[in-house]
Amino acid sequence: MALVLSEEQQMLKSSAKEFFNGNAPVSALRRLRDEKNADGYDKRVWEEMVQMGWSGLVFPEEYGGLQFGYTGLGQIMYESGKTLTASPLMSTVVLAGTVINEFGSSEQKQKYISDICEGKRLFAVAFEEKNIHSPHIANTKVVDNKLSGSKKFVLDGHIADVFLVTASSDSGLGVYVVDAKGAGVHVERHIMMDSRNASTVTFDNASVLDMIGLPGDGKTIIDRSLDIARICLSAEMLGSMEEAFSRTVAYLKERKQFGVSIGSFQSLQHRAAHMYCEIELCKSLVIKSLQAIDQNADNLAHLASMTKAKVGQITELVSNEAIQMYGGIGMTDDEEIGFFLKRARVSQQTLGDYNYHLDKYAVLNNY
Amino acid sequence: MALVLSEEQQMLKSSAKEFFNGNAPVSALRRLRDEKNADGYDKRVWEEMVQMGWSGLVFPEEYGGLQFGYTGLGQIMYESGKTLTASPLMSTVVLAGTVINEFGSSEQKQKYISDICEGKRLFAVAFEEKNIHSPHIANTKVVDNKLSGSKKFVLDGHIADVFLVTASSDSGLGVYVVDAKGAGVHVERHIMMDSRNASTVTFDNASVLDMIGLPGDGKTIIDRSLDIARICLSAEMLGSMEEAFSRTVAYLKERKQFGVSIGSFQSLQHRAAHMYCEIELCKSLVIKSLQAIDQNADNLAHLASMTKAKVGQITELVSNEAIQMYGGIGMTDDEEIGFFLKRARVSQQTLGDYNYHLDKYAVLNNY
Amino acid sequence: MSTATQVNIDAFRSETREWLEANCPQSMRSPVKTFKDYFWGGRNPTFHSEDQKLWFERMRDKGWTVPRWNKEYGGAGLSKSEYKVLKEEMAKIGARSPLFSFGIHMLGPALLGFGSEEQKLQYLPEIARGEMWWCQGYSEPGAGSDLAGLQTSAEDKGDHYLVNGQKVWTSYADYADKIFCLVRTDKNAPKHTGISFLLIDMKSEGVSTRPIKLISGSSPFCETFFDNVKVPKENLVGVENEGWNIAKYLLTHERSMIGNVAKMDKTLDEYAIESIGIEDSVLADPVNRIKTAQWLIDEAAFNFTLERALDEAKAGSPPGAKSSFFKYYGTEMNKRRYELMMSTGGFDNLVWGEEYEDGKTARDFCRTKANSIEGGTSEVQLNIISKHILGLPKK
Amino acid sequence: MSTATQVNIDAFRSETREWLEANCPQSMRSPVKTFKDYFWGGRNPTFHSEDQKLWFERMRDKGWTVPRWNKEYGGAGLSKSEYKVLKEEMAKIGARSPLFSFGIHMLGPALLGFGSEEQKLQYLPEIARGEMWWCQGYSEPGAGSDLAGLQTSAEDKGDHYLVNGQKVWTSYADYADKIFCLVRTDKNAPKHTGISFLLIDMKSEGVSTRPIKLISGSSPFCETFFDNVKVPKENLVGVENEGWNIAKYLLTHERSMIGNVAKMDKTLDEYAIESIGIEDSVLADPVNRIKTAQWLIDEAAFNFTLERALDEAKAGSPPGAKSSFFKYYGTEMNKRRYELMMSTGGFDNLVWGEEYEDGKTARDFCRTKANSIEGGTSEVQLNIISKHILGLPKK
Repeated sequence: MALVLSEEQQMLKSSAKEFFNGNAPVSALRRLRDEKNADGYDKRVWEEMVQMGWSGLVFPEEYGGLQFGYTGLGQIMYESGKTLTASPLMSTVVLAGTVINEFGSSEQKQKYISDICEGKRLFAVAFEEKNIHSPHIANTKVVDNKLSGSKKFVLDGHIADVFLVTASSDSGLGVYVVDAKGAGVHVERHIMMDSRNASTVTFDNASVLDMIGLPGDGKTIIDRSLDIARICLSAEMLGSMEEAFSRTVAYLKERKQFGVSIGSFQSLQHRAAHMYCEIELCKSLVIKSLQAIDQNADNLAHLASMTKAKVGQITELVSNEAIQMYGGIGMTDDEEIGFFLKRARVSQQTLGDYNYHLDKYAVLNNY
Repeated sequence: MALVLSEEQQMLKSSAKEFFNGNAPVSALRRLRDEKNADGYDKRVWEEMVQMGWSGLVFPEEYGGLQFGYTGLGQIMYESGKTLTASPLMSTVVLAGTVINEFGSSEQKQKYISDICEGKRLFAVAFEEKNIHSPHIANTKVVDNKLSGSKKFVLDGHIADVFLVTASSDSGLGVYVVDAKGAGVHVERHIMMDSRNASTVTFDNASVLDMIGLPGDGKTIIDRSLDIARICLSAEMLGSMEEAFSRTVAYLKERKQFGVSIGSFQSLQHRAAHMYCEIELCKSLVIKSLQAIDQNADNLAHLASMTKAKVGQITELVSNEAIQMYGGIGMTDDEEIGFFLKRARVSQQTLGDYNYHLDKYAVLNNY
Repeated sequence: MSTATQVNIDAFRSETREWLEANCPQSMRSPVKTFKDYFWGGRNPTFHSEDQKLWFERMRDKGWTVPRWNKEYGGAGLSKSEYKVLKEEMAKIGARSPLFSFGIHMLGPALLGFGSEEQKLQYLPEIARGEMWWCQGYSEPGAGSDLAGLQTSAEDKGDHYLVNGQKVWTSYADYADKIFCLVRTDKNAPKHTGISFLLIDMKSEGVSTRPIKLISGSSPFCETFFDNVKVPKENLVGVENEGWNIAKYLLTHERSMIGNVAKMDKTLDEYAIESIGIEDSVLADPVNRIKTAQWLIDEAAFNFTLERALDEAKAGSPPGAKSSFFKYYGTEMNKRRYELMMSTGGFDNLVWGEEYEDGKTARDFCRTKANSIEGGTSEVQLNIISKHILGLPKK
Repeated sequence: MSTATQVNIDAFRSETREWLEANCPQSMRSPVKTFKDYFWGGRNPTFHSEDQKLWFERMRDKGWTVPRWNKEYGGAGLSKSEYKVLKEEMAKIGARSPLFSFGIHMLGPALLGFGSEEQKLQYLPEIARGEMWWCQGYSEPGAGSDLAGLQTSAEDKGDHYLVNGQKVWTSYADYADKIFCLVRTDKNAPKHTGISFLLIDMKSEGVSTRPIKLISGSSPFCETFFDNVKVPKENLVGVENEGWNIAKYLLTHERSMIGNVAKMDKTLDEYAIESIGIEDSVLADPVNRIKTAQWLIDEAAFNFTLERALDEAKAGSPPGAKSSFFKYYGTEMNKRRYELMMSTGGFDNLVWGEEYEDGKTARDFCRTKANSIEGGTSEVQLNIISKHILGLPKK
């Protein structure tokens, strides 16, 4: 498959760009932060995204989706990365939606996916328990349909209506559905450095409403769903990286020192040119991986780890160079570039960082 | 202890510098290579080094040595690194001499160390069997005082009169003395990319003449002796690195392109300045580690791995940057800078490379 | 060192140890962490605890806020080796600095080197006694690395200068009592000449400040505005139009201070082991393991290099442009350290609450990004090394 | 692609597959390794094996030494998609190029783009048929990256040019029959003008060569000297004094060729596993493991980028300065690959005997160091990217 967008995908990308620039630029994230917004995202913006069909973009038409594919969703993630837009897209659509759509029964899809498409309920997947990404570890237990345990770093946990929770039973790891407002569920919101939210969620004999797949399917479900989510997150990170880079290049041209534009200094030029090259590699990995989801490629795990590792590495490089090249101005909160640095570190840690995926890639290749 | 040379050490360094520049510059190595010298080193130069007492520099006076310490020997290694001088210094003095002087009986020292001091016999230590540095592995066996097995990468094995060989017996790893010219010993010389020599040595029921320490002492003997040798080798590598760097800086000033000296290009300036900093760190590690040998410091293993790792890493950086900054000229055999590149890769692999020592350092610190 | 001196030093060491043991309150024996752990002095000093006050006053009375300054300037007149002993003994028990002060570390050296005797006697004792909070006014908006391009003017009005312009990155100017400034006293001179070093009271009419909020969330710096501020002529330090020499001297001095890689509560490997854990006797994250080992080797090598530079200085080699090396490498290492800590610390380190403590590592991480910008960017240091140490030509 | 074309292409594919199967000798189906595996053609061609001769002649007769050139120029006139099929089918069985030739890859494109019809008809068929060995004369001693600073002069003597000067890095000039050169035809014009593109017979009086021994031990390059060499005026390609345009065109072309990261017999992880071994299910050298994984990810990403660039070109985006990206990144990756191989291969890779095979990896390693120098240094590529892609200003 050609590594370029189709005309339809290109059109979607353009609308997304226009939408986010118009409705949710970086200044919107600043406002959410400064006014200590209770939701941590702009409900109105999210409603419009739902209306445009983006919450159902990848899901089957029979459940109210557009069946447009992840390559398309990746463009929305990409554009939302450029504007650092906070929305339930990752938690509800990419993470929870993928789990249900890939592994749920048709009844479950009817029940949950159509709600996601219509924007009726928000979801969060609770699968981390350690402080470092470890999606296969679950001390959370299910006994007699009651779930108990504690989950960390539950993205958007504070606004979720429904939790999908990994937990262990005699049959192994499973994925369970729990009402976020139900008894025995305690949610503690943490605002993170990127002004987005993750929660610590404790379950104390919380009722299990439903189960995705069989009790022992958890590892399969989580592995594939996280790989898809890693690729979508990489698309978002690519957007942030490219935006930070193009702002930096613009600043290099504009900013004058010693009587000349600092972009004329060769050492900065070479560092910028090197970044350009690394970003090109990231772009290729992201589109290749997005297409691989849509093509149901059997090397998705490889691609997901390659992509998340490389994109994580270069996001770090680009955000650091951005601050350094902006100089003192970049250190001030008034300037927006710092938001990209902070978002970069959170997205790096989300769903496995560079270290995790470099190691995983080697393991996948048996060395 | 102050991290500076004493006046005596400084004087020794100056004489070494003068000697190597006068008697064994890089062109001498080229000549040895081009005339396919049977020894691989200049016997006359070595005899003069012996006469100056350098072969016995670190050994006790009672065996004919000068008891001047390894910090002094390090200066000779350093200066010989600047001129890339090939000599039995590493194989006979640093490796074999240290093994015997640190772990031999006084009879053995009388017998071997005095020969080393007087330059009567050449020694080589045979301890590698795998293709990658693995000093604790010995499939070579000793049974009934007969030694059998095969050793790789025996530095200067082709000119050695005596081998010190690691071999296993029922008691564990031991270090045995074998006559290089004796029955059952076969030596195959390999000329390496740096125009120095290592041999594959096979022993087929070769007679064991003597043993250093007890039959199970091998690991202790080898660990400490190699750590000392690693530090001495690092001193030599530091010399090569600094020489390659100063030649490169000189070339940057001299070479003109686009009508200006290429040393005026900021990206090259910054890369050169960064190398300067890294070299400063290497210098500090080398002198600290040399002094630690003389002070019998208990963290010698830590220091040896830190030093060999960092010096290996920066030798690689500097030799690569040297070739790149010289440009096409650096690629020609006529220009001497290529000799530094080739020597860098051999010294990198000798006694454990950057990878080996970074890992070992972590292991030493229990992580 | 002669035996006689050695005896004196040993005696000084045991006296010092005893005194510190008796006088340093327990709560003053842990690293400073939050803003409240610092005592800055000033006309209206704020003590955050009784112990802080006690510790400061005791040290002040010994002259140990500025141990090496002469007694008439408020110091204790310690010799180099006595000072070393004091630092070692304080480090041993983890004793905090009793007074944080740009007066001590920046203005002090400038006055000692370039001030008149009157100025020394006027300003140094009040700095030593923590009675005056000084801030620094070098940078200007848009100048950045091009420090000498400064535009704030000081016009000669006979008995006073009339100062107009704007400074930026003035540390705690909103708290400070006075500011030491670089100002332009000759507009027609070439860039590096025509600059003077001037002391200005922040209470003067026409001075105003505006805090700058940083990406770390804190506001240690201000913009400071001068609008027709009258400054007495005796407030000039050194020679008019030759202030650039003082600035250069202080920048080198500052650089060598910044270049130190600060000690932390835990070493990076301890931190990684605690946070990530050991599996099969190695750190469970193999990539982090390698980066941590590399950083610790570099840290040790960097510290040996500091040690070596001191030893070489003692042996008579001038440090020269080496301060640029320390500034560059030390700040880059500190950034690498926090980059590793963000990776090692996992999800907990991403949290960013209302308070400094609630998000400390993330905030400190953000703060480190300024290390390679302030006090001369890494690029400027590399330029200096390339020019002054390697002798590479200007274009 | 329409269905009709698809049918044609499918037919072409099966024909091609059959023909290759029938005509490509078994020994020509493995990667080229030593000098003897290459057939270079020339006036007095040297075949190193009967199979090599057979394979070359069969391919030549099909016009498949230059499949896309028109038939009158010795090619097969294949369409883009046919050519792609041919390459794919050759790759499938590992078929070697039948003819290695700077004539095909460098002079050919220059003549096709800038030559007269007479020149095309004169030179292209003999290139296609492997009857003429061309070498390239661009660089001069002391010029390096400053290619346009060349000094070799061609003086207009009415019916001929009189050429004087010296070229360097002329590949196999000691074997070649002819050389295509950049020469200065106007000494008074600015640097980039006054350059012309000239074809010179190496048998001409006054031409001499001297091989340059490289650090890898081999001598693929020469210095080439021109001492009052008479060159007919019809040997000028394109317009006098406008040769720089041809040079730029060819450099871009060359860059995109060099940028490919060559496939090896073994992937780096296979090589590492074989050489270092697996312990506890991971590579026994944990640092090498990380570097190997990083390299393989970069390799895949780089190859996807090549693929993407082709797809974008098909979709109508011009490649622009991207060839500089491929040249820079591809050559740097190849250097990193060999750096890793030296580390992975251990002691065996350090050996350096008399023959190329005896020390192959070490020699190839040395050779890779030139990758980022020849065809425009990495620094030049970064300059181009910075200027032409990022639009950063010149000083």
